[in-house]
Amino acid sequence: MKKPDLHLLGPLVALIALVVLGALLNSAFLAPANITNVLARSAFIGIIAVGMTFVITAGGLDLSVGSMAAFLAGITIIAMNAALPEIGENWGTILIGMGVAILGGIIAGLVNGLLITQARIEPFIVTLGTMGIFRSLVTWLADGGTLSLEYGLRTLYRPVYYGGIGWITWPIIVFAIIAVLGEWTMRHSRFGRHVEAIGSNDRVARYSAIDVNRVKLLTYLLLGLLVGLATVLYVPRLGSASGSTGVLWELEAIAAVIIGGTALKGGRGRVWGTVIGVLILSLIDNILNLADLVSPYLNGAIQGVIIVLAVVLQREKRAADER
Amino acid sequence: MKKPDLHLLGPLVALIALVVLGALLNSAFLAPANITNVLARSAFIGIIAVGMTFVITAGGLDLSVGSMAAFLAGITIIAMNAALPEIGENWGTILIGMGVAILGGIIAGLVNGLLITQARIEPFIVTLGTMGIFRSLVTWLADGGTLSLEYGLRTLYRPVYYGGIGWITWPIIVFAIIAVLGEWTMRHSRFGRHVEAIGSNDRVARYSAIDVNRVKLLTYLLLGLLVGLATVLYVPRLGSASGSTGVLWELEAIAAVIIGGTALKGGRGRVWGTVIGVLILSLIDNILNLADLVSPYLNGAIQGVIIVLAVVLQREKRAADER
Amino acid sequence: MSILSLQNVSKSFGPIQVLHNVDLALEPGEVHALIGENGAGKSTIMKILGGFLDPTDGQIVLDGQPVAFASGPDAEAQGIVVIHQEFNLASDLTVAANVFLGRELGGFRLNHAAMREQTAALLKRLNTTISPDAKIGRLSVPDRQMVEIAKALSRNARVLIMDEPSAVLTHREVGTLYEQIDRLRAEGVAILYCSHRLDEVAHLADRITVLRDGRVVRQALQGELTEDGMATAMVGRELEDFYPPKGNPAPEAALSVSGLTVPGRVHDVSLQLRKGEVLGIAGLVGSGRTELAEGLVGLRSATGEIRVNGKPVRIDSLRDAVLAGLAYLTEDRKEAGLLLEKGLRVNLTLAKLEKFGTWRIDTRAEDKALARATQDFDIRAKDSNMLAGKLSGGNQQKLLLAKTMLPEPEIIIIDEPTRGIDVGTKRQIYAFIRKLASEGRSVIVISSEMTEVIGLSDRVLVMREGRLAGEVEGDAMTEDNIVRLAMGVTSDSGKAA
Amino acid sequence: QDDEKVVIGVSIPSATHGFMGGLNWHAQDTINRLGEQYPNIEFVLSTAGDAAKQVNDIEDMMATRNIDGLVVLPFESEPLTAPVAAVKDAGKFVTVVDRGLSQEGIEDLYVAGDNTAFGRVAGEYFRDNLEAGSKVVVLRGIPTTLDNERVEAFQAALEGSEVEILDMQHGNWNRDDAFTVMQDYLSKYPEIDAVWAADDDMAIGVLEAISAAGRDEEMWVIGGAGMKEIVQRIMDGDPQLPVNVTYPPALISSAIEMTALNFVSNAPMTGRFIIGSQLITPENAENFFYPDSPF
Ligand SMILES: Nc1ncnc2c1ncn2[C@@H]1O[C@H](COP(=O)(O)OP(=O)(O)OP(=O)(O)O)[C@@H](O)[C@H]1O
Ligand SMILES: Nc1ncnc2c1ncn2[C@@H]1O[C@H](COP(=O)(O)OP(=O)(O)OP(=O)(O)O)[C@@H](O)[C@H]1O
Ligand SMILES: [Mg+2]
Ligand SMILES: [Mg+2]
Repeated sequence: MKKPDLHLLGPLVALIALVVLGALLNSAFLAPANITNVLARSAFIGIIAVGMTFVITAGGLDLSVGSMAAFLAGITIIAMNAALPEIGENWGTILIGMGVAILGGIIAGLVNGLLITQARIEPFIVTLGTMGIFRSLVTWLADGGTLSLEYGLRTLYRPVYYGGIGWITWPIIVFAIIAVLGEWTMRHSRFGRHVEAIGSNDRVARYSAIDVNRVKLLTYLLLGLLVGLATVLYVPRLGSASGSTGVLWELEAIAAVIIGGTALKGGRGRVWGTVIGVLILSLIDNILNLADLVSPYLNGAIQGVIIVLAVVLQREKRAADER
Repeated sequence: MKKPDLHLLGPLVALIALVVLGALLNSAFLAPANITNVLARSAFIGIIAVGMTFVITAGGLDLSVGSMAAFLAGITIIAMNAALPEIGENWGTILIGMGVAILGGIIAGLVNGLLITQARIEPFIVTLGTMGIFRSLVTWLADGGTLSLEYGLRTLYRPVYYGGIGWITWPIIVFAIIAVLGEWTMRHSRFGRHVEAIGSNDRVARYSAIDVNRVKLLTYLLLGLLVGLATVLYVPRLGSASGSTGVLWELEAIAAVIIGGTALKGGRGRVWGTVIGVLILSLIDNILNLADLVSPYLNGAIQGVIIVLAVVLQREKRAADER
Repeated sequence: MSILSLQNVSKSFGPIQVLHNVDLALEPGEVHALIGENGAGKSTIMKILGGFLDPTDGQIVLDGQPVAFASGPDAEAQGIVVIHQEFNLASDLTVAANVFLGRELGGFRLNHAAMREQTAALLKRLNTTISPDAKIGRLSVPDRQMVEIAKALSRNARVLIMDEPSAVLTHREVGTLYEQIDRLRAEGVAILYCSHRLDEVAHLADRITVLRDGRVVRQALQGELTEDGMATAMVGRELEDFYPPKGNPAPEAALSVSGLTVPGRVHDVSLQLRKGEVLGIAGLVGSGRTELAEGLVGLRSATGEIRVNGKPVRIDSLRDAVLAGLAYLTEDRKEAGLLLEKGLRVNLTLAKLEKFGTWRIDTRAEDKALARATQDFDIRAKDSNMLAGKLSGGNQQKLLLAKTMLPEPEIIIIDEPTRGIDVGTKRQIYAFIRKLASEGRSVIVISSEMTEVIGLSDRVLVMREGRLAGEVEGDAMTEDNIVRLAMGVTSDSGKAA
Repeated sequence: QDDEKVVIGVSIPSATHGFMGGLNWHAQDTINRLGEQYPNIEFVLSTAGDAAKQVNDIEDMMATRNIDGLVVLPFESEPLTAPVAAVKDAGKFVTVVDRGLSQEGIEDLYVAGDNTAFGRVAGEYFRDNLEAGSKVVVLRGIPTTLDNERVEAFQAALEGSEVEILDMQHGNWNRDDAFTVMQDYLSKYPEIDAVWAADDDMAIGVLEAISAAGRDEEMWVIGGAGMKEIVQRIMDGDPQLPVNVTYPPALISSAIEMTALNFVSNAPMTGRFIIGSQLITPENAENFFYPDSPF
């Protein structure tokens, strides 16, 4: 709080550099409409990445979030379509859908968490497994195609993504709230302390009367819940889900967390950093679309270079630590 | 050497269970032709996974191997096609191609390794970046399409994948040699010892006069070299490379390593385990093709379940390890 | 002529100066003891001599030539070997692999047999039964220390620097250590030895340097300083009675344990701890004292009946134990005690965060608690924002004590309470423990320091091979009796062991 | 009828986007139907996420399932050519669907859509229905040869007209990616008259982005492949979706059916069947509407 944290400063500088770059490349970049777009699009990955920050800080990992989001979107749509004839085209049906997404997320997180803490399997393997399972299930539910929300419901539900308070749409508001709550929880709550302690050295945590398994389980639950919440915001956007929904979101979420200065090995969580990481990733895409570059085939390469550069900025600190 | 290592036993049991399952499902499973197929196609991921075992054991990670393989396959093909008019349709041209693949692999590994050890950036970020870069480059080189080896060269080169000594084709032989050398290096060489020491505790390694950066760099170099070698075997199989070559190989290679009992956090390397892990993953695919299952959409789910089950088998030991 | 010396060396970490113009010379064939309070700068001096730190000012002189070591390994290449205060072992590797790490035997192929053999020989010389193939991660703390010593011995040092090698060892192993030191001294090795056990210093040292607040305050030859003299020189004032007077435990039992068994480690142990009592538990390394304590507080799965204040309680986890009013201070402070990469405040309150707010952790209250603990336990931290890992070893131990005491437990089990703590502070800690008892709390002290168990406890239990071997009380609490019980010899004739 | 079992292997890419999903559905649907109709034909279906996996699948069919015929939709042409040729050399009946092998004359039967026509028909519609000086943006698919063919044909059709292509980015045949790309197009270009989304999945994402920006009136969108929701809207006369270009996923059904017939009837089923791309207009849309297909 007193001195600037270099781990946060690095990504922040990268973010600012990107904003400046974007503004120079295209004047439309700073237009409110574009800013709204970028922020609202960041919300899904952002909300998930906040949850991922807790999982990684506690020394875990979750590769299943992208597939989980697709699966949750699938069952949410099925549930709403099924409830439609009974309940009708009203908010009741939509609330049922939201309930299914959130509850489903919690259960999915519980499954990951229990396999990791109770069956004691490496998080990488558990979530690699559930990643395949969720992805398959949604493809199967959709019969290889796309699950679509009934047209009337979609119209009713749409404002949850597109509406809001002026320029500030609901996804942005929800993301902001989750980020603030996440940062608060990591910094000021017992849970956050315990998460950092476990990631730092889980034996010390155990010897400090912390219920390590419970806290770890809670991180996966929390992440599941947040994936559910992201789904609640995702479904009204296109009103559909398929086997290709949420592909590679896990990689993006993890990358955002690490770009933000959270250590992959755990013990040091930076929720603000994660938010910055998410924005950096979204901005790269946005800037590449707005600018006219050599060849769109090279987008991925430019993206890669910028990601690496963004992290170079926080390297000095680490170098000095060493001896 | 004396007592059975449960970390190896677990995956081994899973492997045997899969073989039994396969034999029960289809009598052709144990036919030499099928065994040759499964082993030969395991070779690419297998060779890469052996290298990955060293990287992970030293506490690193490499997400770029799949894209790197695609990129190397691309430049290999370009090089051979370019050399064709000069040198002609003979083994000289093919040797040039092989040289390009191997040298390219070493250079690619060097780039990853230098960024990680010299610029001190998290391996996850560096290789996520280079993953995007290599993938983009091959797409760009292929102009969004496919790079193909000239027909005549392909015919000449084909036996490198399909030929061999009786049933035992070259990829199997090379994979076996790499596995044996890898296991030997991990167990009996200074390099292997140092890799384990660094992954276990790099401060201790530094205090023991081990050049930590050099050893880490070497693990990435080795992995790059092995990706190059895998490419040498891959090109004659399909004779082409495109933006979709080698997608998700990195995940498969890492999964094989971890299924095999190597710890993701480093310090404990099991090359035999990795070989078993690779075979488990290949067998799952093969078995899914042997029988008619509910729905091909669910393949991923079955795969996920089996991967998790395979690792449950080595869990008991870990529980006892705790202290 | 001295082999290695410091001339006018100063050292600062950032703005904080921890060494001031230190002069120190090591002679071949001599044991040079370095003593001082916790945080006086002993480890810092040793790290500078061993090439692990650069002096901010002044010179290191080797064989009459000024040198600047590039790194620890660089100094080691010149025959200067350091046993650090904290372990330097890779826990995933075996004992033999650690001993030869960085200097493996064999050509192209490692010569496993030779390394195993030589390691076994070294360990045998140290009278331990550790297997060369054991993984370090599975060894107990004292065993790890023995491996460290074996590793240092294997390096054929000209200068051997030992930072509190005996702190985590018991009586018997300390004896072996002395033998090795005597042998090396006879071979002409220069030894720098740091310890808080002043009897040990009096016994071993040919020359003593006393450090206070980073300055050399006294240099003396053997015999010039008594133990009391050393303590006075270190602390800068006279120390009064070392052990506080014994207490007067109430008759009722605060804790009673019957038939406690930790599979494979502790067998059928029953004991009673009275209110206001300080109960010592003695025994050799590996006798299962730590396992007993860990089984009792739910850190290991154990069977048996536990009653607190007469009421039976079920303890399946440390949390249950804490709820029942028990607390346990671990002997493994680096790996189970403190988060070395976190600050002092976070460490202090980790086990009792509930105390600092229901929802939001009140960092101000935490800071206050830290300030109090710093005072109560005399934690010498130059900067309260520093990481726990940057504290000196003894001050880490004090922080751990403070952390364990924060929940104000009724029953406290302390495993090796004064490991690495200087004499002055030891006295404070003893007084503190006694104060707890006089307030009606009960304390179990597990200690490998015989005088400590005797001086502090109202009663001593002795463990051997996972069982209670006996109990001594009052005048029977003598070193002789305890050692005999610990070794399993009943008559004087068996003392030869 | 002889009792001898006939095994037909069907190897197709997995359902990673809408069109392939539809194709998967049609393949399974056809297999189920024919399985009942011809009890002595057994089908083996496998789906692959990349070319190497598809080659594995075909190897497995040969080694363990003893197939008599193979219906294959190559993930990519080049890498599948040699393995499919090996199947042919083993004396099996080979049907290639949609993406031709890189060498002529391997397959017995070839059933395909026409990627060039797909791009050309769309391009021609743009040329004929836009005024000179109109501005168009394009969303491309996953970088592949067939995407290149489509885009080149589209560009060729526009050549000489005064229609300007402002931008071409990859939407990867994915709704979300298309949504993102279109949002950014809308930020970048104040004036857009029409969008070629090249695929109905992408069209859905594009339409959402346009309506969120409130620019529905300004431009129309042409997708492709005839997804049922889109065809429905064309039937309803949605001004934003004037037409669509077919590339029916049902072509796999024809291929499987003809292959089966080759074994059960005496008529040899060989040759090339190119199913051209047609323009779906509000007038003929009913003929292209399959309410049961997931696509
Ligand atoms: N890396 C560091 N950064 C900041 N301060 C440090 C660092 N290392 C040591 N110190 C400080 O230097 C002082 C001397 O520490 P040192 O470890 O030398 O003490 P010591 O005499 O060995 O004490 P002990 O008997 O407790 O081991 C302490 O105040 C310690 O906190
Ligand atoms: N997880 C483990 N696996 C294998 N052996 C173990 C394990 N934990 C402890 N041991 C062994 O059990 C024995 C008891 O160790 P421990 O140090 O806890 O006993 P102790 O009586 O408390 O001795 P001290 O307090 O002096 O260290 C030691 O020989 C140790 O090596
Ligand atoms: Mg010290
Ligand atoms: Mg102990």
